[in-house]
Amino acid sequence: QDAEPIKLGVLEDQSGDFALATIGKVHAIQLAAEEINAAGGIDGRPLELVEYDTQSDNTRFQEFMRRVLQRDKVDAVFAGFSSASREAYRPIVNQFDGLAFYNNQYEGGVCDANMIVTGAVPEQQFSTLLPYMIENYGPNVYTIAADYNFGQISAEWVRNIVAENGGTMVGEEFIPLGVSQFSQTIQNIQAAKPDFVVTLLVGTAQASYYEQAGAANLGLPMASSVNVGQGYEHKRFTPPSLKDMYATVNYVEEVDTPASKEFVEKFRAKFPDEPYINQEASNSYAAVYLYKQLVERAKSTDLAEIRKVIAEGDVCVDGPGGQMCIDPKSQHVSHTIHLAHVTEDHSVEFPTKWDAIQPYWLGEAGCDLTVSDPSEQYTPSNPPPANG
Amino acid sequence: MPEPLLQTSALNGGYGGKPVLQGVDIDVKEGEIVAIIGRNGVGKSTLMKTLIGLLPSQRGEIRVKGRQVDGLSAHRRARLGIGYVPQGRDVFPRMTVLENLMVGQSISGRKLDGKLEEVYHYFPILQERAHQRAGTMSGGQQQQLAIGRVLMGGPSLVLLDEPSEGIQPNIVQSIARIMVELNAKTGLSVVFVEQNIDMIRAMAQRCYVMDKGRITAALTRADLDDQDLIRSYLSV
Amino acid sequence: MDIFNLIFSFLYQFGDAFAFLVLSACGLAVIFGMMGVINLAHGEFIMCGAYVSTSAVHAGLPLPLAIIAGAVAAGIAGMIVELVVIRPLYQRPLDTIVATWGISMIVTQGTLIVLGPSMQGVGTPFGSFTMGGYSYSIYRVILMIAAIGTLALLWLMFTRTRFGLLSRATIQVPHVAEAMGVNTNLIYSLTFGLGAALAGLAGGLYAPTMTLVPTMGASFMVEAFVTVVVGGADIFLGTAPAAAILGIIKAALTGWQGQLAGQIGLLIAVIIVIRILPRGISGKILKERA
Amino acid sequence: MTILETRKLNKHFGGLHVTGNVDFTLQTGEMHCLIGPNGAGKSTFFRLILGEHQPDSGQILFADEDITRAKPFQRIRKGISVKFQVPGIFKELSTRQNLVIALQHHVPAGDLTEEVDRLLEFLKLSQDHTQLAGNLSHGQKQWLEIGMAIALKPRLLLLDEPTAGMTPDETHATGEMLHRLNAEGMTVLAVEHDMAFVRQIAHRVTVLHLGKVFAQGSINEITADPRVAKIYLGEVHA
Amino acid sequence: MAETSRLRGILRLVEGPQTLGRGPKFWAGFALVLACACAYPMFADSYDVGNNVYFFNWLFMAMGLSLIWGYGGSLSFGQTAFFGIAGYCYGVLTINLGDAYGLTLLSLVMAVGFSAFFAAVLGYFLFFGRINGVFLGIVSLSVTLVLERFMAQTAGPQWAIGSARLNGFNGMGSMPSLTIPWPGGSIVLFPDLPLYYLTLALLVVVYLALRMLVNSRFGNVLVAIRENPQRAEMLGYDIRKFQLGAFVIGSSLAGLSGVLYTSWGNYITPASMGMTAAALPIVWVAVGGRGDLTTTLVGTLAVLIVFQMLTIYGSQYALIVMGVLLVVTVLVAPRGIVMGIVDASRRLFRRKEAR
Ligand SMILES: Nc1ncnc2c1ncn2[C@@H]1O[C@H](COP(=O)(O)OP(=O)(O)OP(=O)(O)O)[C@@H](O)[C@H]1O
Ligand SMILES: Nc1ncnc2c1ncn2[C@@H]1O[C@H](COP(=O)(O)OP(=O)(O)OP(=O)(O)O)[C@@H](O)[C@H]1O
Ligand SMILES: NC(N)=O
Ligand SMILES: [Mg+2]
Ligand SMILES: [Mg+2]
Repeated sequence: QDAEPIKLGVLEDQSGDFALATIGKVHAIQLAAEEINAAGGIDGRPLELVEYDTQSDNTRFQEFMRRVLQRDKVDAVFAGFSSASREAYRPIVNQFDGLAFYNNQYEGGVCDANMIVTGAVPEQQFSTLLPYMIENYGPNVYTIAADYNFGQISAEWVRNIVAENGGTMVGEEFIPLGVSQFSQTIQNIQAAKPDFVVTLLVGTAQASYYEQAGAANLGLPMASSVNVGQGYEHKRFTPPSLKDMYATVNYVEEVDTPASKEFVEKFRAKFPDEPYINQEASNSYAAVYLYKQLVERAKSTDLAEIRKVIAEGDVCVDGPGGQMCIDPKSQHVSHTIHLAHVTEDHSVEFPTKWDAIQPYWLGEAGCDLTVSDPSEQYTPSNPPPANG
Repeated sequence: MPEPLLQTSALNGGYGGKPVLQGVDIDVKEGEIVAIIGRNGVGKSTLMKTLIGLLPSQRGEIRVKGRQVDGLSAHRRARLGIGYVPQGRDVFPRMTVLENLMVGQSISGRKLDGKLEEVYHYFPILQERAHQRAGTMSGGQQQQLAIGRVLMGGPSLVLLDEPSEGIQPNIVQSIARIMVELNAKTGLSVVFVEQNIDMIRAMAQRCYVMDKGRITAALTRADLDDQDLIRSYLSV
Repeated sequence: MDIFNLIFSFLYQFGDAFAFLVLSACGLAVIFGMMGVINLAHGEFIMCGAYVSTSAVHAGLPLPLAIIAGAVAAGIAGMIVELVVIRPLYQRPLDTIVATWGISMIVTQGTLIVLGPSMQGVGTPFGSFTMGGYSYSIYRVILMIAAIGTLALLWLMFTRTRFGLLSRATIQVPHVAEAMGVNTNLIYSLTFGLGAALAGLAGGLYAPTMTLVPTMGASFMVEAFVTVVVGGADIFLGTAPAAAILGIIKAALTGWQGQLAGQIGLLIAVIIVIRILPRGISGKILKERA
Repeated sequence: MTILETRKLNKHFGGLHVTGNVDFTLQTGEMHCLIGPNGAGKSTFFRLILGEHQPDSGQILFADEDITRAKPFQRIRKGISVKFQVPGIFKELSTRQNLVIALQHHVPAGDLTEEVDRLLEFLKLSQDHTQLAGNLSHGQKQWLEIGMAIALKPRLLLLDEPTAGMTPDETHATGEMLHRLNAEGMTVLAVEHDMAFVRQIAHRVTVLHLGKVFAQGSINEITADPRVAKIYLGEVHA
Repeated sequence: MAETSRLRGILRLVEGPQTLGRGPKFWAGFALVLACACAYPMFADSYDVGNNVYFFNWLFMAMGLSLIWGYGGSLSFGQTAFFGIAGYCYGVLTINLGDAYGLTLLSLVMAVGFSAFFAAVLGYFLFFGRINGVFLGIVSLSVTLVLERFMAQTAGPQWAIGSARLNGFNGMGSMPSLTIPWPGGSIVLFPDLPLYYLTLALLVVVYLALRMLVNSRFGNVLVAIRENPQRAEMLGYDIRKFQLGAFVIGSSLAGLSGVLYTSWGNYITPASMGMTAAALPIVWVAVGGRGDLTTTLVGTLAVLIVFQMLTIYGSQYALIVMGVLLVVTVLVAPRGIVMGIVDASRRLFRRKEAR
């Protein structure tokens, strides 16, 4: 077969601080590509991956985003774990009018026609999680969050949704990235006497919180949009330090559906040493299939053609965690949200799940990529200009 | 005739690619005090450093008590009983005077009883300032410490590089006396580089003259009594 | 809350910060403060101690022994690094920045490749105690005791033993020490090994309380360097008071304004302290005493 | 006319009073030697004059101007320069470069090379002019530092043991050089333990002992003083 | 005749004991390299051109550090502070002022000026406070880390200057690239040909200017201070002023790098001031050979290129190979990689000749 391959750039952190959560994403993309190629490729064209290790370093994203777009001339790029890395490469994607998939749960708000986001966003995770927690544990909430965009914006979402659901914020604390010592924070939480703690901790250093809170016998239920689903803390720390952690995820390897089981099986067959198959691995995997569908329907890898397909509003795939559909206004994706509950022995059970949860906020706030492309990241406190 | 304690033959040495010593032959017998004189920069210090092993010898050989030591590192040679006082004192600046002396003693691995008292007796200032940091001592005080430090190890041969430098005249005299006294009492051998003619005459039994990396003359005790002769060797 | 509990909680927080600063810094105080090697791989020795002690617990060793095993392993690793890389560099200490940076990259990435992105922890032992409505981890009290014990042991070792004497002499004027019969290569190796072992000890002690990842050492680095430098040239006079001052500032600011204030406050405190004492705390003490 | 005067200059380290109420005057054009036992405070006295140490109390006047609070470099610019007891040179720079840095103060760029060559010749360092200063022998370093000090063409030259480690001949040559400079108007204050040298150069001698001026006079008066012999000179010179 | 003597006069300004590389051979080589650099875009695709501009961006900071550290002996561990400040400054100014009328160029000048001002203030605090050695390193590192941590938490909308949001850890984006006003449409300096030539020209100018500086009397004093500050002071130099001067110049160059980088990628982030970012310039300069501008320049460029290549082709082993390279370089080439290679090739050459 001599059909010209479709090239997919893969810029993920295979070393450095984020490697823990992102190596699996690369493997998932490799798995999907292998499957697709085995089944005849995309429209008969084989999928070729162009991979670079971005080393958890923003400047590498800048270097390699230019490289994949200009030198390797890839058709699409799958790139980035941290939001900072995404913001680092976004101007370059825009400059070359490329197409990038950001396959990661994040703080939300990117309204950019050159981006497709397959990760879950706060409205999907908190509108489901917080009412459940308030109902089951009580109205007093304490948030500890990483002190940067993700944490601050997520905390804002928590504040708003807690208020909407009749809860009270009894405390909020922001932790600089890289902090690994939490004695004072634990004491502050005890002083505030919340019913549960929302943990929005990011990076491997901050994960030490769980062990330290456990050792101090804090004993409070926890809720999170980011932990468990990305950094599989329940696998890394000794029970029962994550006891009664509730996380809304669009996927984790424990999800007990046939699709999930099949995915885990295929994944482990190819990568038997994978420590954990996290949410972002699943999103990356599904993203390849989304892209396949887009190209096949557009009969082209041209961005304008692909976006015409997106505008039709019915681009969906069945991912390992459930159905995912692209929202044409924001080019974000709807998800099945699973509530993962970590038990005393750190096994995971799923008390409930919510289907087809939409990434509604950007669209409601005024982002409509079918009309205009501001290429900005918005937040609830910095929404798109009213006139659109 | 006692066997030479220290003997070099056709010794060459220097710094990296730069040769300084060009075939130095000296021998020092047990119980001798030998001076080395010469103008600035002719290689006296280089010779001393090569003898103790801080610089590698490039050719020729060095024997101590008949044993060839060229391959030995400096600390091995020191343990054969050779003490060395470098030019410019080099005390351990951030350690106290007493600690400096203790390092000097540690070479023997055992407590040499009475050594400390002996050194304090020779250099009373060291006792007075036992707990002052050596780096803050005056120049001459440091020089006394450097000599006291080497005596703590009870060496059988000491190499002194300009021991009188920076020392007040009466203490120069007493250092010479001390060396002579130790030589008589314990058979300590001394090789010293010196410019101070009074000190050379007060201490030395023999004398080598160095020039441009070579031994150019060997003076006897009798020659040493002739001040002008020494002067002539030291002049350009 | 009554005043006693308030004081206790502050003391606990202070002790916690103090212990972290001291244990982070001790190994660096020897390797950097004393030997002048700017060791950017300090965090990797800590990581080594943490990984080895954790593995030892997994293999069935009791925790205290495992921690010692971690320290010993880091110490041996340190001696090897000293022999192969550091030894030629004593006369050009600034080049140790590059060499140790390289070592740090090798070790971090090597660990990632060989052992994977993380290691399963062992859990914090000893449980907790309650005081005035707050519960505290007992193990962290043990960390405080360990910090003080380490300082005391180090002080004894360097001022009261022959090794300490010769080690200081060697580092101050190596060629003279050599000429005084000191096997300076051995001393360098042992001293560096000791510094690495202290780093490993910190790693072993904190391993049960932290995420075990190849990059974990990074979270000790800033605190370690800052403490050693604020302490100044004399590590025994400097490290403890430096850790105490910085610990109070950090605990107070963190308690009052949160973690960001604690972090930034620590750094600003460093800038101010050095401006007031340009030779560090021990420089000041020594000048007064001399 | 006095070029340097100290009034009740005090300095202590801990409990040790290194200089105690030192009143000292130096006449313009004088060649003066400061002698005294090890630890008498001679080098410390120099450091006080240079501003390396701040006195606890007292005053320092240079050419009738109070310089007690002036910064070291300001004092140098007023016309003092120094050769330290422990050679202070730029070790990783060539011998030539060491002198260039000292000379470039006064010497215009065009004449610099020539001037340096002359000085090198004078210091007998011409052969070693490309040698790193740190690799010179001890005596050569002393020469180099003296050269840097006189390159500044100071009004007052402070020398702390300038001839330590020099052969008698070289010592003598140094003395002659100082006489020449003195004839050109330079005032010299030297610390020395070499009495032959002191005799050769000093118009007047001050003996410092335990931080105090112990005796003062011509070299003959000083060597004849039995108290000085006892604390300092010993039998040979007495 | 007059021509050649004038040429020699110029050469004397840029040559001297403080710089390696002199004589007609060196300058012929220099001209050749420069000619190759000018011709390069004709043989390279636009990715390579833009990528080289990216490498060039960092060289200013490296040369600045060489001046401060290699020549002046003050190890600043915080050059990225000035990099970051100038980058943010450029971002804030251009987002507010826009890219018309050459305002981006004005912004560049103002941003570099601001970083120079900040360096002057910090440098005054450091050098007039007699802070040196490791203390200087730690204080400068602390400053850059404070800036990083502060900027990292400016995600909220309250952190805005005019219409420019600082945007926290995610970094500030969407500032315009440098733009040259031109009749008939301004030239936007995307990472392509015009920017390549502009950056290259800047590089040559800065390199030659620094060579003049270090071979001047100022440079002589600077190295004297590095070797023995006490002696330098005892020769009548106010060493604090010289240190401050070098610090301000070197830090402005870090600022220039910051602006060029920000304009290049339309992005600046607090991570540019973090621990890793702060250590990198030190590593480049040390590996290149910090004591000389040319070795710093060549060495830094080599390290940047080799490390990028390794990242591209070395997969997960890239970082290990980089680490090994660093260690080996330090051990076998004490004067830096450039002099190491020069020495080695000389030795090889001589051996061949001898045969
Ligand atoms: N570390 C070194 N590297 C290179 N050359 C050196 C080094 N030390 C000394 N030299 C050179 O070796 C020669 C001999 O020096 P050495 O120190 O042995 O002289 P010396 O006879 O002791 O002189 P002095 O009486 O001045 O102490 C001199 O030319 C000196 O420049
Ligand atoms: N920083 C210090 N701390 C404590 N004592 C000091 C300090 N500096 C100098 N001293 C002491 O002050 C005294 C004077 O020292 P100084 O160096 O001035 O003596 P000196 O007259 O130059 O002696 P020398 O002839 O030996 O050079 C000495 O006893 C010395 O130990
Ligand atoms: N996207 C995140 N979690 O930074
Ligand atoms: Mg000598
Ligand atoms: Mg003195």
